Amino acid sequence: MAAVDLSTELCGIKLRNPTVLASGILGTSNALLQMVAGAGVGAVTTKSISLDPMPGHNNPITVGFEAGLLNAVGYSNPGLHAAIEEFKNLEGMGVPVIASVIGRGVGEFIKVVEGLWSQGFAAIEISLSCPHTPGFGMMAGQSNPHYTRQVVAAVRRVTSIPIFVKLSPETPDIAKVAVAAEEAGADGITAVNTMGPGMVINIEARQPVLGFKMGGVSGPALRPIAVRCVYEIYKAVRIPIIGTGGVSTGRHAIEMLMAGATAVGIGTAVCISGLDVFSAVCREMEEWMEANNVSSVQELIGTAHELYPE
Amino acid sequence: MAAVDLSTELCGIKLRNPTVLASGILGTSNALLQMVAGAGVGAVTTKSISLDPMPGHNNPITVGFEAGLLNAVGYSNPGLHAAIEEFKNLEGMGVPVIASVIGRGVGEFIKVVEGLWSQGFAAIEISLSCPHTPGFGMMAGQSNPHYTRQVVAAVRRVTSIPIFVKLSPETPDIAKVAVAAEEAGADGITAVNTMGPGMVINIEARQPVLGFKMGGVSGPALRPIAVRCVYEIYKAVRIPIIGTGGVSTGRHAIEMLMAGATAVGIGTAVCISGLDVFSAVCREMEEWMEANNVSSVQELIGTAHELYPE
Amino acid sequence: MSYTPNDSESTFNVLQPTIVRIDRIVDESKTTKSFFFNGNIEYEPGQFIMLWIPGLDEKPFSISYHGKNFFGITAACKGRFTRKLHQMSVGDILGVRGPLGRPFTIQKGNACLIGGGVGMASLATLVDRLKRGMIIQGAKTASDVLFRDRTGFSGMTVYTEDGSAGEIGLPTKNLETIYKQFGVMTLYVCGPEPMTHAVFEFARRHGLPMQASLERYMKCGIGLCGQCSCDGLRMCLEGPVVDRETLETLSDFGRFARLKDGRKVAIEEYLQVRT
Amino acid sequence: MSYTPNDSESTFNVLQPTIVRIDRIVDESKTTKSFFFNGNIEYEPGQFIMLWIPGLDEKPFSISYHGKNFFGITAACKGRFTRKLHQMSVGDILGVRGPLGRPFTIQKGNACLIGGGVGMASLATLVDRLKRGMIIQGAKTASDVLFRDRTGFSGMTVYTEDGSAGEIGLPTKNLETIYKQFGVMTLYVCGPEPMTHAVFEFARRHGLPMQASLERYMKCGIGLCGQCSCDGLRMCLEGPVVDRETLETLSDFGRFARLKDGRKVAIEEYLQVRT
Ligand SMILES: Cc1cc2nc3c(=O)[nH]c(=O)nc-3n(C[C@H](O)[C@H](O)[C@H](O)COP(=O)(O)OP(=O)(O)OC[C@H]3O[C@@H](n4cnc5c(N)ncnc54)[C@H](O)[C@@H]3O)c2cc1C
Ligand SMILES: Cc1cc2nc3c(=O)[nH]c(=O)nc-3n(C[C@H](O)[C@H](O)[C@H](O)COP(=O)(O)OP(=O)(O)OC[C@H]3O[C@@H](n4cnc5c(N)ncnc54)[C@H](O)[C@@H]3O)c2cc1C
Ligand SMILES: Cc1cc2nc3c(=O)[nH]c(=O)nc-3n(C[C@H](O)[C@H](O)[C@H](O)COP(=O)(O)O)c2cc1C
Ligand SMILES: Cc1cc2nc3c(=O)[nH]c(=O)nc-3n(C[C@H](O)[C@H](O)[C@H](O)COP(=O)(O)O)c2cc1C
Ligand code: FES
Ligand code: FES
Repeated sequence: MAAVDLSTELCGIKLRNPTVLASGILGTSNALLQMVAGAGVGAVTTKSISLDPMPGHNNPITVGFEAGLLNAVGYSNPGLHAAIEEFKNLEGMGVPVIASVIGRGVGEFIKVVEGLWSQGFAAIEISLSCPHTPGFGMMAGQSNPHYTRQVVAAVRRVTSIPIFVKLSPETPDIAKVAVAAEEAGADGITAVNTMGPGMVINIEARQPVLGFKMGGVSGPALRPIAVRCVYEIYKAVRIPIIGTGGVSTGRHAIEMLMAGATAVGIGTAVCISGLDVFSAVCREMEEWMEANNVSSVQELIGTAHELYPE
Repeated sequence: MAAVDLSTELCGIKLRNPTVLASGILGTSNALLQMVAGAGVGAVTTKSISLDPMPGHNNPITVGFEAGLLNAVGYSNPGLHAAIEEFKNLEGMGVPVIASVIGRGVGEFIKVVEGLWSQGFAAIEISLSCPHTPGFGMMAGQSNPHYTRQVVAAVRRVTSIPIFVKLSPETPDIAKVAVAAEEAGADGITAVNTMGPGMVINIEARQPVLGFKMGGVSGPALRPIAVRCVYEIYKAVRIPIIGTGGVSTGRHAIEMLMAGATAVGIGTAVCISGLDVFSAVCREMEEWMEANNVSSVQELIGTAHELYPE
Repeated sequence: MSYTPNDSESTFNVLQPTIVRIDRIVDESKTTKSFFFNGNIEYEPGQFIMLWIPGLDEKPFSISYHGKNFFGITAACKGRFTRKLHQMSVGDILGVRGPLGRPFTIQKGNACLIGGGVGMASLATLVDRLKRGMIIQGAKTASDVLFRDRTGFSGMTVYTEDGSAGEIGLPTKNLETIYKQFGVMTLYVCGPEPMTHAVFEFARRHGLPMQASLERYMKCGIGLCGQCSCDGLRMCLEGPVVDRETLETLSDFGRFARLKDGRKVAIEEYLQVRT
Repeated sequence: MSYTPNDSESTFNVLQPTIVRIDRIVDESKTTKSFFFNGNIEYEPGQFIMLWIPGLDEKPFSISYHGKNFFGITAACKGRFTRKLHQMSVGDILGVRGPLGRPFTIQKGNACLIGGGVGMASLATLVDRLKRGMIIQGAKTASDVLFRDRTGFSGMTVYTEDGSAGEIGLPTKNLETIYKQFGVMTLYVCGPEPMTHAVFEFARRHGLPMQASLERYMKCGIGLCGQCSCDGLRMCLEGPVVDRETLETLSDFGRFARLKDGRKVAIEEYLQVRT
């Protein structure tokens, strides 16, 4: 059969394959994004950018457990001004670059997006969903339909590039938030951020390991939750979804696509399996697609919603 | 040093060790509970009992993934009348038996508790937290402070035995619900039920595996979330907690105790490791306690809340 | 047991269905078909698999044909699930979870295999394995008889309720005579529970070793939900094959079984319920 | 890498701290102490560990003593973390995550080890391993000199800024002379980045092989957060030891480093910041 076509399209953004580097993993500098681009990813996302520099939480910021990873980075980032300096010449990257943006309020979101969007980013990702940083995301109640509508509408007015909204798996009715985002003008949804928070206690020390005591859970533990979120969002909206959470193999990526994702975010697996994870996932997808007579990614998206056998 | 004392006490109920069979695992008959009692558990919980018989969801009702298990049993149970017939002579069990109770509304909870409580149960566990059964738990919005207060107050009036309230890890502010339960007269908290729901799609079939498509996530994936919930509840209430979620080793049990649990529920591990899991967990706890000069379970409860180094 | 890595489609496991394609369909009798699949499943006679029709349901079946790179099941058409199964065609897909449960323990000496109805399916691979012993099949009518031309079954004695094939009557009819002729033998039994119970009483009378496969309503199949319990035993884990000593301790045996909702009803009622 | 089973307290891994008890504390100099622990950690010279003071913070340190069932670190007292560490006593507990990062690759032929300040700690196990080569240490004053009496260090040349011990000046002072005398040698370097940069320029001038350990602010230590980047390399994963060829490609080397919040500042500013 003809070669398999892994390319996909996110609201007009062409991706050579559906893998996307998730925000917060390696996305601190142009040079690191470049390295990931070289490893065969379809698109990359920057570490979330806030108006002011944030030192983040004290170490440890990550801790592993038998089924995944906890992190409480605390959105450490050098702030808008430094980000403008850092993320330049994005065309040279060879893959689309998505800017992840956070804010303590609508005003901050607007300022950061105003400052950033014309740097050459392919899209803005508005993260409303971190579970472990006071003032932001879940800890500020940002992941609800009302707030989502407000932020997206406001940001919509200051940029003409596509807007993605990144949601938390802890949102009680995630599809409603996605609908609010779509109605307010978002071009896509990223689902999901880390879940929890969770906690790992070292029993010899009798202390939570993370500097912030609790942190968002990512990796294998998160995967079925992320798949269900994507499935529910796909039923509710028409805009594309970047399905993110626990993906580390081609089979996982295909599962996300079948649930309704148009592209697949990968974060934690970059650390556990190394940068090769992107090309490995693509190779495994190709192999499966060839064996199952599927010639393009388009033929997979949302297929788990069709009733079987007829 | 002297032998380690594993016994613990849940609002007056004496347990020979802190392990408790979680609800919904094997708890369908007296004979099965007896078998678990024989395996060395500290206390057992029945499968949740509703007023009317419930067939539950179609198969598959469980599906494993790389980091745990999903289930969508759908609260299948023979109903109150059959339960009264089934659960008799509980004194002969040798360990305390907790009756798990569910209802579609306060009225149903009252009827079931009225019918059951004097059968010889050590306590009633009110489950407000299943994520995959329409009309019950999360799908009926039962896991919030207001509803919790109502149900507990109502049930409190019809029984004199201890009442535990079982909470969902998906509850946005779980400590608040625990406080509501305590204020309304609950004697303890069971934390947590399964999380999610999650979904596993079989990509060759392009279909969700579970009969109900989605199901609650238990096992390793849930563990850090459960530990965090127990930690937060312990800070907020004075009643004891049965810490449940992903426990399969003595170290896990000790972590739960340090987070604030007085006893430790075990469910999924019974299937993965077999019935020996209860005695294995106890043996591993003893070994650790001896090596670390801890002579009783009491010395462990809540210790992760104390500041280190001083 | 460990959690399933969802990373392979080709290894069978108990926590997640593995997809197989129907390779061949054979009509075994008027109401019974065999379905063949490619794949290498480790299976011992007496164990079972959970068969998934995606989007519909998942039900327990014995493996009735077992080779190095193929296996087959033999299903009677009873209700919603098996009706759908009987409508399926070569090339259609199904999910398989297993192998599950405890198999027959093969004993030395004389063997007597007694199957009733589609219970014969469970004994078929045991016939292949044993290559010895007496085979007795009970069926309703001639058109229900299974495996008559199958290799290794040439010596099979058939009993039908209406006498349309073999001898008229139940397959337990001549057990005393057989015992007088052959003496001590191990009884391997799978069929409707009243039949199994009759064999059990015969075996107990003579102190004969016996192993029987009991059918209970299966859900998880991995010992978790407690649905399949017969007294304190889970038929998906400590069964479905149990020996005579165990049968003696089971007060439910021959008398009660649990419906899908867990209600314990008389075995006759259980066998009539359609889901 | 695979996820950590939280099931053992005795195996060191990179995802979760393993608790060790302080076994012995040795004053190495006025401002520097070594802390010894029981435990068998697989460690190659040049790698590092993350040391956790429960409830406080976690910071990177080299292993400066390494045996079959013990290891030690040598820490200067700088800020909040190392102050607390210096106050700790025998019997107190700490967490260890590691080993992390890329070690020195041992080359054949002449070797020259150049350490500045507590950078000497990272070279110490390399000295143990190489059992050959020249050792050069740079220190502020006589009371800062490390490992003077340690086995294997007898031939060490010391330079102090004030001349209170050894020769006055920087440890890079006589490199040209040494090169004229000994010819080709591999340079192993760990110290303040300006010193490392000076050695690098010398090495480049003469085309000498060189390996240097670079310090960057470490958070996750496992290549996830991107905090420790020096250009496109993560110093926790592709470093901290890099060779001369790599140094040549790093525009940040000797010039910029990232603060805890990720802001890129001049290396001099970075070295002054207290957290
Ligand atoms: C260990 C075991 C091995 C089996 N092997 C075979 C076999 O090789 N060939 C074969 O034809 N049948 C076998 N069965 C029976 C088979 O599972 C049922 O025939 C099938 O489930 C009927 O489904 P249905 O929807 O067509 O009929 P339904 O109308 O749902 O039920 C008909 C009858 O099948 C039984 N049944 C239904 N669902 C289940 C279930 N989930 N678990 C157990 N029993 C159920 C009940 O007795 C019921 O009365 C086996 C059963 C068990 C427990
Ligand atoms: C690979 C590596 C190996 C090291 N080995 C040793 C060693 O063997 N002995 C030793 O004494 N020191 C070593 N250090 C430096 C050590 O990590 C710092 O001295 C220590 O973190 C200071 O913490 P503080 O709170 O006491 O001081 P602070 O006031 O926090 O900081 C003092 C200086 O230490 C450095 N620093 C602080 N936090 C970190 C961090 N998280 N990651 C990296 N650098 C940091 C910065 O340069 C800072 O300017 C090493 C650093 C790295 C990167
Ligand atoms: C160390 C780490 C840092 C993260 N930082 C961010 C962040 O800054 N912004 C954000 O939107 N998500 C952040 N995330 C969430 C990831 O982008 C991703 O949504 C999540 O980890 C699930 O995907 P995974 O299981 O593939 O890691 C972070 C995750 C990790 C593990
Ligand atoms: C198959 C299965 C059935 C369950 N049924 C119930 C139930 O009926 N009532 C209830 O309160 N919890 C039920 N639970 C939740 C468990 O009691 C427990 O809270 C949860 O599984 C987390 O613990 P674990 O990780 O040790 O399994 C069920 C869990 C499983 C896996
Ligand atoms: S079918 Fe669930 S325990 Fe046997
Ligand atoms: S410290 Fe996080 S990538 Fe190096």
